Amino acid sequence: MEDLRTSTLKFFTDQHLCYADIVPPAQVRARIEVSVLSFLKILNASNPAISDLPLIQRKLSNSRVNHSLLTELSYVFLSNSVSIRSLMRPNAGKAFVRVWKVMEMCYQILLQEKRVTQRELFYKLLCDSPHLFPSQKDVNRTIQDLVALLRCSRYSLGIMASSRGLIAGRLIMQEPGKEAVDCSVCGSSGHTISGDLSLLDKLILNTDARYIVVVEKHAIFQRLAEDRFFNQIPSILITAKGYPDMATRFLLHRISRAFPDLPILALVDWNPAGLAILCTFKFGSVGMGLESYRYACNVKWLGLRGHDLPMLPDQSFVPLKTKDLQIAQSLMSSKILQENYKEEVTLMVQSGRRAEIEALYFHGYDYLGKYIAKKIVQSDYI
Amino acid sequence: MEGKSMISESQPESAILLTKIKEFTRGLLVNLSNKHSPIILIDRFRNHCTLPDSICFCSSNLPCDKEVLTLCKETHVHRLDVMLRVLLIVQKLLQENKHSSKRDIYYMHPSVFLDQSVVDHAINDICVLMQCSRHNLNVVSAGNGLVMGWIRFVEGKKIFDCISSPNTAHPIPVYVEEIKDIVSVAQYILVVEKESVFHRLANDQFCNSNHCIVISGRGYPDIPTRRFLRLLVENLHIPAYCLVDCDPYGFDILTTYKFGSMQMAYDTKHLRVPEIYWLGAFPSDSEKYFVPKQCLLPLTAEDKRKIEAMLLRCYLQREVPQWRLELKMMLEKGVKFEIEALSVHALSFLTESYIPSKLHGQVNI
Amino acid sequence: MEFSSVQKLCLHLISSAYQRCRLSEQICRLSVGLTCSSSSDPSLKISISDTGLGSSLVEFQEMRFSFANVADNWDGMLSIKTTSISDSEIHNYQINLKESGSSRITKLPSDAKNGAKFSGSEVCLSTIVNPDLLLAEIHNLLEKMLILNIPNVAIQLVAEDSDVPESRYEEVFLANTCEQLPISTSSLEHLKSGLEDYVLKHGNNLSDHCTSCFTRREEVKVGSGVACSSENRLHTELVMEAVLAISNISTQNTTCFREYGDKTEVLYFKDFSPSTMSPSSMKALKSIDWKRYGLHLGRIVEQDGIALLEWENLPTDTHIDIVLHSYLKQYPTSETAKHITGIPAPRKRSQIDRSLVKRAIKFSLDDLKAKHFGDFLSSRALQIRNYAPDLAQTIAGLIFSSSDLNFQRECFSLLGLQSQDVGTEIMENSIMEKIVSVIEMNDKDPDKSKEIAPFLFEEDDHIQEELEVEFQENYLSPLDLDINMF
Amino acid sequence: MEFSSVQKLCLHLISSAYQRCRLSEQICRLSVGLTCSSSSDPSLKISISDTGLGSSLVEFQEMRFSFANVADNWDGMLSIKTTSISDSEIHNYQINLKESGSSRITKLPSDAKNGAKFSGSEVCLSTIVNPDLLLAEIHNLLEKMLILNIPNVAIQLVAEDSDVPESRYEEVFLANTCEQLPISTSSLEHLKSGLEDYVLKHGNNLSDHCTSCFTRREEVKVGSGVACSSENRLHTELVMEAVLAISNISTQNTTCFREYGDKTEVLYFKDFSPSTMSPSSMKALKSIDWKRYGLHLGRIVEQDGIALLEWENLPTDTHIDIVLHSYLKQYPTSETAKHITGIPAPRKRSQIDRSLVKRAIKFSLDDLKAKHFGDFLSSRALQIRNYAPDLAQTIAGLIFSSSDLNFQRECFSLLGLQSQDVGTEIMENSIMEKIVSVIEMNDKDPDKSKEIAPFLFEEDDHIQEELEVEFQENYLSPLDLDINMF
Ligand SMILES: [Mg+2]
Ligand SMILES: [Mg+2]
Repeated sequence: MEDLRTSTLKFFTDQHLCYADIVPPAQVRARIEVSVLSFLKILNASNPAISDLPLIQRKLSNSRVNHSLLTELSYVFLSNSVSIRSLMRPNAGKAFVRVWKVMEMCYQILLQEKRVTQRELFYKLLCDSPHLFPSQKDVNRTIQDLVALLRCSRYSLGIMASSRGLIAGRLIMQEPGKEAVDCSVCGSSGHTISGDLSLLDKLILNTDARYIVVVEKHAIFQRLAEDRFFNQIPSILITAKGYPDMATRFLLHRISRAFPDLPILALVDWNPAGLAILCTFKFGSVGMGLESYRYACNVKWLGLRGHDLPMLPDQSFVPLKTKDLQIAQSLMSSKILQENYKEEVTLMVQSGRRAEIEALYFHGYDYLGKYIAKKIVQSDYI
Repeated sequence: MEGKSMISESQPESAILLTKIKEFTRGLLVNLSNKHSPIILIDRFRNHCTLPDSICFCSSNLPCDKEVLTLCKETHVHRLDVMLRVLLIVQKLLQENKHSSKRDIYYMHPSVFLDQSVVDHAINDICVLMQCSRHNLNVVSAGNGLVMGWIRFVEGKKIFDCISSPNTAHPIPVYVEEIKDIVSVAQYILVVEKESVFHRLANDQFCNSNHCIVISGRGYPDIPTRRFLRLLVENLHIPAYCLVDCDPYGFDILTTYKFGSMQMAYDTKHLRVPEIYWLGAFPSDSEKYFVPKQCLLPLTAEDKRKIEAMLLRCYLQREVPQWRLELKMMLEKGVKFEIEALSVHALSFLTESYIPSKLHGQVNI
Repeated sequence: MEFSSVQKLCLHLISSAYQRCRLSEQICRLSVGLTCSSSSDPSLKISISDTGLGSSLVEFQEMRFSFANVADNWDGMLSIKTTSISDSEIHNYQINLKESGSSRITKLPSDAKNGAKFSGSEVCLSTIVNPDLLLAEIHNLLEKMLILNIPNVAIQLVAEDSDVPESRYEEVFLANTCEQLPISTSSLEHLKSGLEDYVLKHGNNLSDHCTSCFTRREEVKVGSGVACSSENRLHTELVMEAVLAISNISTQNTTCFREYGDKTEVLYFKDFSPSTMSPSSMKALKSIDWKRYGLHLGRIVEQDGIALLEWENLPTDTHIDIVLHSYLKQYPTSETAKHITGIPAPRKRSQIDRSLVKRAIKFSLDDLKAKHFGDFLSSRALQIRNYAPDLAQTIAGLIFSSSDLNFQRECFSLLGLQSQDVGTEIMENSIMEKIVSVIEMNDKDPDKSKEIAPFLFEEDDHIQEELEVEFQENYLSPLDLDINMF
Repeated sequence: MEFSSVQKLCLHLISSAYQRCRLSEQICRLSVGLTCSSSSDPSLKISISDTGLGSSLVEFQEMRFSFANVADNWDGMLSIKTTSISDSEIHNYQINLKESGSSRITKLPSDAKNGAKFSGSEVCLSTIVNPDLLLAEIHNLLEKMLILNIPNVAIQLVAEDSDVPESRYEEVFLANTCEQLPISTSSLEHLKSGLEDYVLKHGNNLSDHCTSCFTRREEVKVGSGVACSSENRLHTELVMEAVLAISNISTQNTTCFREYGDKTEVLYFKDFSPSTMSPSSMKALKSIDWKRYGLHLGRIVEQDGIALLEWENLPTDTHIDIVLHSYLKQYPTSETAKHITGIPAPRKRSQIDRSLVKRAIKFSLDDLKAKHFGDFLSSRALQIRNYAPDLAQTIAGLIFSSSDLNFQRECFSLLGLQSQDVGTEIMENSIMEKIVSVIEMNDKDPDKSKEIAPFLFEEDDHIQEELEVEFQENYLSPLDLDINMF
């Protein structure tokens, strides 16, 4: 216990990057205890004070882009500029107390070895101190604060993360001491990715796949799984049903670390949101805070891309909406986006249209698989 | 259309349907060749009405009405156009033994379909015309449901071995008709409205102490979830209890499980689970279980409107008058609360107190 | 009947002579002669002679000439010779239209017929007018009359300067120069044929049919209709005949043009004479449901006393011609014309006119639509027809994508397609044609299509509403959102 | 100096005599005598005698009496006897204030002092006024003067009707009746003590301290402050002393009341005399940041020439008293008073006043806050302090819910709690007290609290600290549309 504590005293000082890690409950508890002791020490010092809480800023201005030349891996990260929660600052006292309140709740949850949903946490806090937590939003924001303070993931704080992710294909996952799960015999529904990050962390992975295909949409995933696409092209299919959750990104990252030679290829709609989803897998996002960028993966863009459009029927295009244009705008202004991605966005905006992956079905349901296979074989990804 | 099918029961469902589709197509051609406008009659079903007196046949599974589509009205022709396009897709699906989601179908001609609801409507029309269920068309929902507990079954080749870790969530299989070899030692089925409650129970290791099956449809249940639940109830002959939020949406979800939805009324007989009991949360639970005041949220105008509309549903009065009384009480109290509100005193309140007290005290209706 | 110019008087006299010819039901000749002697006499001799029924003095008694407006270029004297088939002599009169009272008519000594059986009249007058202008007006009148296409009247127009031997101008106007209709043909048929000729000559802009625009007479689509007043007292019946012609005018040839461009001149005849249109008929034109035939009437303008219809969606080189002819079925003989009580009062007639015009044109449009299948569809049918390619494509898809060869074969035979080599396109076209024809057929009788109610039973609005609400199957309550997301 | 009534003149004469006593720095007596003889003479004899410095004629030369406003109840004659310590005789004068010019002062024969060393003056006049009203006004003045609490002056007020032996009224006004301050005490201390007495007597509503409200003198919380003008030419310095007293008045006792209720009467002295407040000082009162001390000033009203402050959040039985005293540090002797150039011009003085009032009151508030720890916190600190129970409860909760006994023990020892038997409440209170005290300490010196508080954890040196206002965070980046997804 004692040595844990001394080690955690420095748990953030040696980093240039700031990130929240998955930390075992005992260590999270120790970090909280250190916080309490530190608070009391400063409160009881000869020159007593109420210590400010240094939080890593979750703002774009504090984000940096890392381009690694060697690994082609780029990611967004938060630098260690700090925003402060101070009791003494005007109008900030509430936020300060909230952090402690949530810390207490999480501490108790960790002690009980339970997990809660953010909604449950909200209700508990609403019941306990309604004046501090009038809405779920306040709880969510404070949890982010706590993550930024303790530099551990939400999951480590005992907050339940349900995953929307699915995986299928030539991957065998084995929880130590349990029966192995063969993801190639899981039907069209695939295998659910657990929200239990530590379980994912423990998985023993095995694959003979040559590619990982990240699919934006559940339905496309289902189609490919039903067609057993992964047997035509030895691959692993993964989807987060839209914007990726932590667990899905975590598992993808784990697989890519375990098998660094497998290219990760993304199949997304030809619209700004599709690219944004790809980018979240690829770079992480600032809004996900400190938990985000650690799981950046070198995802390549397989399709749909501008040069695929001629094969799509005219009727499958729909005009861009305002929201699309907004996303396009912010993608264009992003520092991290590579040029050939930006060109695609420009093309979307210029054409004023968008198309969904499903448009490929115009050529029959089996066309999708052929399309991906052809692209993979021709290394047609960017 | 005229000409009912004369297909023997031994044929697989998809072959029967393909024949029906062919007959439909042939019928169209015959009409056209004779220079007659095809006349397509579509039965209309409903699962409830708002007749104050209970002299209605909403529960009889009989159509309440018919729609007639001809080539004489533009809206009809558009509907027919959409229907035929969907039918073409369905025929391909059935022939190739593939499955597709409503969304997939929509995206194949987005500019013609204009909206997902148009496709949904056409799919329903086809089901009514072909006298089949949606899954017979090989149109499946992307499954949203979750299951855990004391059950093991096989879907196609995949084994769903929930028993080996009864507190782990598994997706409810999309191809319910392919489920076989159901093995269960569960004593009851617990249906929870929301995923978060499901995970709460999982986290509390609920199934360790309770031999049951827990199912969540994550909000309004999709078809596979409802069919799966029905399959379990029919096969296992164990009671099913439903735990929903104490708000109008929760109640509506409850009725969807028990009576089916209006949208799928034509197929209600395959989707509803009339045996289901309402476990909670009742409006009266807020006092019984000491839900703190600040967790009781006032009903919005929209909530009240929804409750008032639901109170008129004929099946409530006819089949579950007690549910109706509780719903009325919700309106009278003017507040709603979520399941989570019950857990504010202790995280495992649901597992340790609430559900057991409801089950053993027979406090369910 | 009052005339304000010698020209108008002449036109009236010609028209009267024409009616006498028409009514005789024998082959008749109407000759109009204009003779001047440029060197000796400034006045023009006008003679209008016909071999029709003899004329009665009543015709002339009612004629008035308004002095004030007329230059003193005419003495007001008409010389009239007339005899009817039953008369034994030829009567001679002189009438001074500038006078009134009993002194205006002078009976002159008769000429003997010597037992010859013939009838006819000749009216002569002498006046100082511009012979060229008069000739043009008479020519115009006679050409319009030709539209009526009365088969038993041949008209000869002769003009000459007796002092200049080469000056003689002569033209003969004969009905049906191109198409010989049997004499017994109805007046409507004659009118149709007359309008056809008119259209083929680009509205008399050409002296003969335009061969560059029309290789066959059938290229002009013609529809006709008759409406009769149902009030049939005293055996007089008001008849309205309408003929509509649709034609294409080549824009390449400069001689191919119509005087009023894209607009439709509505030719109007009353009692077998060209006439201006009555306001009631104009209203009738406005109230017709043109859209039922895929036509979009813009506005009706009046120009030179002529009603012109402007269309909104007409293809540029398409032209529509309309002729209307309103007459009493039992046209009174000249003797009784003004005394028959069965002739409706003017006010009444205008009401009747209005409904007759509407009906006659509707009938002619229906006729047109019936004859030219697939054209003149209602806007509604046109919209529905837009779906035909899609429907055909999908149905063909259903057939072609079927794995059941027997089914395919059956479908081919149902469509009357022989071989199985037919490609998708042929199949699609075949189905589309059939769909289109059903749609067109349904459009023919718009009233009938209303018979099929959209719902067999009463529609339940409440249910419909709830259906829409419930369409979002996987509805998430707002509170569920962030939980499920995390 | 012009007077419009005999009463005002009398008050001025008393005040002048008081100043002479004060400046003598010896124990002096000031006697005011009002004598009438109700049976024989309607006039009242007023005599004001003091043992202070001798008076100079200059004092009287500038006095004017405005005739117009005054009833003819006084002849304008003042008799003056005066001698200073160095004089060998007592000077006698007679001044007619109703006259002007050189004739107004008449020097009368002096009295010999016979070598005696004393100083003093006596001014007498005789007038027809209501003795009771005058007595009340003088009484009031003297009581107010008492607030200044000048220790070396004893005042005696005697009134009697020489015809009525029992009518004699006598009162002695002595500074510091309750508390003996050493003579050397600063004038501010005297003022404080004087205000305390004033408050303890419920603003002179009682003749003595209210024992039901105040068992101890310390129950009145008093803060004081001095501000001096920095312009210190010619050794004259403008001084502003301010004293604030906060007291509670029991609402049970009917004798316990304050004349202006909850409002604060600002007692104002100028050059050791009661005075009305200058507008500049009023403005100064308005501009003070009362909220920094948890006070919410409503408005300032003027009533009877007195400035009254209305408070917004004051507890009902709490009363605030303020006294301000503005004077020149080197008060000129009467001889030189008008001629010293160092006295600021009125306009200038008002500006200086304003800043002095502001500073003096601020100092006194700071003093009050410093002496009464935890009171007079700024609104901000009060707000922050509201969080203390929550925070304390949370941290105590964290400690108590821990299963780690070492951790708990360490926490106890940090908090200085000995035994482990301490319950949650004791722990919570201990933490809360400490938190509160930090909050209060930080509030004492608002400028100091801007120093960065220590971080909970040591951080890198190159922290780019960014001050952030709550709720502006959660900026969404393009790639962050998924912020809620996790
Ligand atoms: Mg998309
Ligand atoms: Mg809910």
